Amino acid sequence: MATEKKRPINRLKTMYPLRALIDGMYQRALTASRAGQPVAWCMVNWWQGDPILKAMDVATVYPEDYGAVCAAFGAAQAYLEGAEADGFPAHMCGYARNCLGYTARMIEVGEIPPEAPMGGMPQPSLLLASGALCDARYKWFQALGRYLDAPLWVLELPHPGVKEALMVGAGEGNINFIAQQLGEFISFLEKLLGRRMDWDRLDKTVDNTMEMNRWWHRVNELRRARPCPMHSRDFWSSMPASLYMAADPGETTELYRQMYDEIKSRVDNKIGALKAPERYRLAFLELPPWHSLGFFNQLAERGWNFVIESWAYHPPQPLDLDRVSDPLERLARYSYHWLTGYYPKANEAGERWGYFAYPYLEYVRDYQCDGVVLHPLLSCRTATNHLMMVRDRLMKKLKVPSLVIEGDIVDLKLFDPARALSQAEAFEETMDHYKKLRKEAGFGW
Amino acid sequence: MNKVKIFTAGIDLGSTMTKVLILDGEGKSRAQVTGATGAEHRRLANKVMAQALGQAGLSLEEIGYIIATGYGRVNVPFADCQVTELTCHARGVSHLFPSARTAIDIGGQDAKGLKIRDGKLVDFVMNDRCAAGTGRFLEVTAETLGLRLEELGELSLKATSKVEIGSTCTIFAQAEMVALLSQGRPLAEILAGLHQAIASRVVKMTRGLKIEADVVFTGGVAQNAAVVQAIKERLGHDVLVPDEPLFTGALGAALLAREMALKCLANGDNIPKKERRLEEASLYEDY
Amino acid sequence: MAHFMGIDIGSATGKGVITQEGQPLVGHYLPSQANYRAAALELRQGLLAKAGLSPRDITKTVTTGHSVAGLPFKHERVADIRCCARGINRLFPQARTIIDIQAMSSRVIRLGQDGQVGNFIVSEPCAAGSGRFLEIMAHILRIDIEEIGPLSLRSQRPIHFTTSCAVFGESEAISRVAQGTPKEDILAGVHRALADKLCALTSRVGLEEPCTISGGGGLDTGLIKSLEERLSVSLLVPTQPQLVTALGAAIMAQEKEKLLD
Amino acid sequence: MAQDRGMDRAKAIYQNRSQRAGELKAQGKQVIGYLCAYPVLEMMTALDLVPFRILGDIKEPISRADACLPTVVCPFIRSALDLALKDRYQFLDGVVMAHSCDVAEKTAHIWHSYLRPPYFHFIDTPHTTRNSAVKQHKRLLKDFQKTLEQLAGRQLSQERLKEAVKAHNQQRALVRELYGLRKPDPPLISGAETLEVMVSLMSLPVDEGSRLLKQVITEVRQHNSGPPKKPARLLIWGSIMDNSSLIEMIEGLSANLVMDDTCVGSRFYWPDVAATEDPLDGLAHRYLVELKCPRTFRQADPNKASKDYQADLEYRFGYLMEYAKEWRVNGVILQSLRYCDIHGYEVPQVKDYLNSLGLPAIYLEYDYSQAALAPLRTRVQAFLEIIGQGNF
Repeated sequence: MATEKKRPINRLKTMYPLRALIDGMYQRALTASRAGQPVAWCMVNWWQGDPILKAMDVATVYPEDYGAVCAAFGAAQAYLEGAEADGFPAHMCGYARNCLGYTARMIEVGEIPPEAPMGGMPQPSLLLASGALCDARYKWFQALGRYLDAPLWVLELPHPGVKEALMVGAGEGNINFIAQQLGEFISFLEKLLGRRMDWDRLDKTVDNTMEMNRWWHRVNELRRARPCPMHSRDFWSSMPASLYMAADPGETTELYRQMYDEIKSRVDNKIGALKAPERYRLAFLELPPWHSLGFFNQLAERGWNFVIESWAYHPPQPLDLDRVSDPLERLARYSYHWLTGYYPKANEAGERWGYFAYPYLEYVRDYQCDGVVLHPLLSCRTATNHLMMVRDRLMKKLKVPSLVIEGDIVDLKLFDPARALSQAEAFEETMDHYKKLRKEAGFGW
Repeated sequence: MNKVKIFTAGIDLGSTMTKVLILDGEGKSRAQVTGATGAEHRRLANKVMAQALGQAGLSLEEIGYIIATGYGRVNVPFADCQVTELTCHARGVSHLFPSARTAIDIGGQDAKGLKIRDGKLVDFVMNDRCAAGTGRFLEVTAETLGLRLEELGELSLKATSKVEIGSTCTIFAQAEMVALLSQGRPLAEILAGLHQAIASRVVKMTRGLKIEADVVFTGGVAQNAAVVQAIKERLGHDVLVPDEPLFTGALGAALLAREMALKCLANGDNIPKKERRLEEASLYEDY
Repeated sequence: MAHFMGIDIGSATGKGVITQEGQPLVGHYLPSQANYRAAALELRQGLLAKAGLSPRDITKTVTTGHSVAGLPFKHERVADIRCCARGINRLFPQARTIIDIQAMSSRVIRLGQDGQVGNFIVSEPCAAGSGRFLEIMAHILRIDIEEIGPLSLRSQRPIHFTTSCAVFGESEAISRVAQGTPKEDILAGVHRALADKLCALTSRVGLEEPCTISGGGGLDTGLIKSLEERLSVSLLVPTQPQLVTALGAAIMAQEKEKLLD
Repeated sequence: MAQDRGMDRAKAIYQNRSQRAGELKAQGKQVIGYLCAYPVLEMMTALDLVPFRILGDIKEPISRADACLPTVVCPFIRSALDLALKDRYQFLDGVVMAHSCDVAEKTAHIWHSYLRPPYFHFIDTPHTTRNSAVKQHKRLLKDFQKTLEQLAGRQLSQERLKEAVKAHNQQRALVRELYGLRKPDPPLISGAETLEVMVSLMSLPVDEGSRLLKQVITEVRQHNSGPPKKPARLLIWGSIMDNSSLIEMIEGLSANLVMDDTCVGSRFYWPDVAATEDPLDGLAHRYLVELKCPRTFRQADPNKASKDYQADLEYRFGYLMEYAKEWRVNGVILQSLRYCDIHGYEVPQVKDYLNSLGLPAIYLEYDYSQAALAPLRTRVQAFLEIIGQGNF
């Protein structure tokens, strides 16, 4: 792009091929559907179900991602109105309403709507919902039953409390439950597709998935450097490759490895993600306003670098599962670890909310953030419930302030960049103030 | 049945205007009167009623049946029965436009969308906790600019482009408007923006009913050509507006009253009149 | 002697202050009407006249509040939240929390050392939570803004407002008047409703005492009382709360000057 | 209060819920607060702990809760947390919450963090109803049992638990009997009074509650002080309603509310617990599978290769048709608190089902405040006019 030079954020070159994988994902789904092969609409399931579907050659698309896509392409508004016209309350998940509206329209025109971005999501032969993190992610697919006769399967992920998770046998019990559910899912798939699972292949896919995330994790570890070499915008562009397993995990691993190298050399040469000097390091919680990401450029010009973001978008901390032979048990342990990995430390810290809330105490400390931007979403309880508590905890425990900016992920009318930017100057003074207090209190940054 | 001559009246106690319409024995409008604008006078509905009776040359007793509707319909001491503005508007609309399937009504403080099938109300939406995008929005604008309410529409139609009005809150839109003016934005463009905001809001709300043509636009705000225009643009097709959009609710009430009365007579029952007192209405109810 | 000028252009009124040797010398305010630029110029004239100074006597000027395009005099812009914090700090160095009630928005500011903004939260854009609500009430009750407080304090049984919208609140109040509800009970009801909203806003940044009030809302003794009841604290109230942010702007001007040399 | 009996006593408790709890504490009982319908009451009762339903207060403006919970979530839960932060639940000896919905789950952690009750347990109730999930639920109940036993300082024997199951089933039967008194036209007891009785039951030990319930039932049978005959007989479905003012508003119009499907009502009490060898099996099944809150994912046949929407609706909402038949309902109010996602997603589907039965329905969203009532009144009245049950 001609404007590339003027961009206040140095985008990573290795980000572009990763971002492109998503296009590939939609393409594969379309091709599969034309060839009469199975296509699944999936909720993000944190690598519980994806490797299984990959191993059984089921093409996948993720309506959650498609919500972000439609927002970015400006196609969402019409779908949202469609969902409202069908009686779904406007306060419900923007991704969900986008998907319900899209599906209603697809049924109405009898094919993929011509205006659909990325070529659209083809008719699914299977819906894979998830009980992880949010009610909407199974209620919404259930509601799709109004339009689709595709069968629906729900994968559960236990969400114990910190104390309860650490009771004798609790962890193992939860893992068994997950593994058992994965087994049931596979036998359901075998019945649905009339094929048997190739267990060796699954075994390999599971390993590759974990290898992929291992590298993705290492990439993000490098962002602790000053100045931070990778801005959240690059994270958001590269994340779908892991979160949606947009391509074969082996291929993706290679791309993350290349990203690691590019960032490593930035770190070695003290090159930051901003053109301007890094005046402030910030974390962004949770989902970004996909329809006005330019907002971050304006903040970048002020020297605001976003160095870490939503816990839920990040891969789990590394976990050694070499001694676990059963691939389903490996998956179960892995996704359970993703959610509860921080629990033991949370417990030591006396924190009672082990995911969503506690991890940010570590993030903000390890990535030395001066401030946090909180983005409560009118239409997403899950990305919003914990924000006030996180704000309070960060202030009390780490003396790090937060700026609250109301908005939405899809409905652009709800996000007001001007109002947000008008508070930036005052917030800089706040960050300066607490930087001083942290120094006095002997914090490391 | 039409041998029996029976007069009926509908009184629509809106949040900022009171409308009375009296139908004669043939169901033709015999008198229609609006009360003095301004919230202060709303409870004085009895005065408006008296005026209408005067215009019709009738006494209160000569009116066969009276239905009260609108924001202040409760406790009208001279009405025989109260019916919601939703039902009455639907009735009025389908009388004026039998082809109507959707009606949008913007009054002083309320905005509603009506879904009509075979002349009957089947579903509806309305604003509740906030007056954004209602007639009050325009009143405040007029007050702020020292213009007459009627001038707003004409002025804004002169605009060649529109400004975006971000605020949905009536009071804040006013502040935003002031700011825009001081930035030297042309008045017409700002007004166009305001009218746009009203239209977008009411249409977005009405989408919940699956808008189908013919769409009829009623209520005081329907007298504003710029809002009518903005709604057309937003919908992408034409909307029908009655000659006197303000009276749609009162008309509906009077028509319902007439149907009621005739039905009773047909069944040989006597009309369930209440004991009427031409006194002030109390509008407020404590919860 | 060094003089600094602070000009604060609000939605309803413009306010200005000149400081001399860091202490407020003169203050001035006027309705900003529909024209912020004119208001700013008039304020400056008014201030200079009151102080008997000429533009040359002003070392530096800081403007805050609404940004005004093309002002013909040299000035720097500073965010009003920062100015408000500086202003209160000058008046009450011990203050730790500010509840700032403007015509169009309210905010709660936590103070750090020497008047730095510790933390803050700005109300969502709804008139029911701002001073404008009170102006509307004064208008329909046909009383002057100044009477609101004293009247409300007389109330024996404040009404319970059943609405969250200023415009609905207006008609509700009108109906109440029609019903013969005493004005003071209506006003006290409005004050409670406002105090509830402000209390909720305060809880989002936390309240550290001593707590003070600024902005036009600080002129309203009725509002102050209900706030003190709701928050169970006693508020430090400046003599001219509406000028606090302008004062802070003048102090900012001095700070910036110091930075230069 | 002691001299009050039946309805008077129920109303007195509804007005002042914590008073009786205070008396019980004075007698050395431990009172355990629970949120929503998923914590298993029988297990508390069996250990002689008094379960006390945590509710909100529609009349108390929410102020403190905004410090730790955003404003765009369930206003009922915000209100409940707000009351707790204002020490209105200080008398509780412990709190148990479940993963009934997201906000309830998140609020459990927040409650635990900010209020640090002497005893706290969180039950991560599964979302699906397959056997594996029921097994998982039973396992979680065993963990719950462990912490309860620590609190009570004694073991929970299967016998005691079976007795508790009996006691609660008996109360459920009595509730169904009371609801039966709403079948005649006019109903013998109003919807508002019924709700007040339900709230009082949730504030008392099970046996005491059942005694009160018997008094109320006899009383209602004897004096015919029920509501007048009205053209409309309504069923109300949806989010929690813990305050009778909304119902009073509806019954102030030309309608009687004759049946409900909400969780301070039939939804909470309807299904019994099956007597099983190990009582935990019956409990795990009842609270996960039988309790019909949209928070649980329920479908006709999960293993079917293609879904039949109508069959799915039958399976999920069939019981509403039974209610409609037996209570001769001619209109349904679908009611949801603003920001209640689990009910929001359900609305168009419930509507589809009711349409297939030819039952008219209206959807009302409200924000758990007095302010919401006036505008709702117009909506309900218009609905009654639409279904030809208006007052003209």
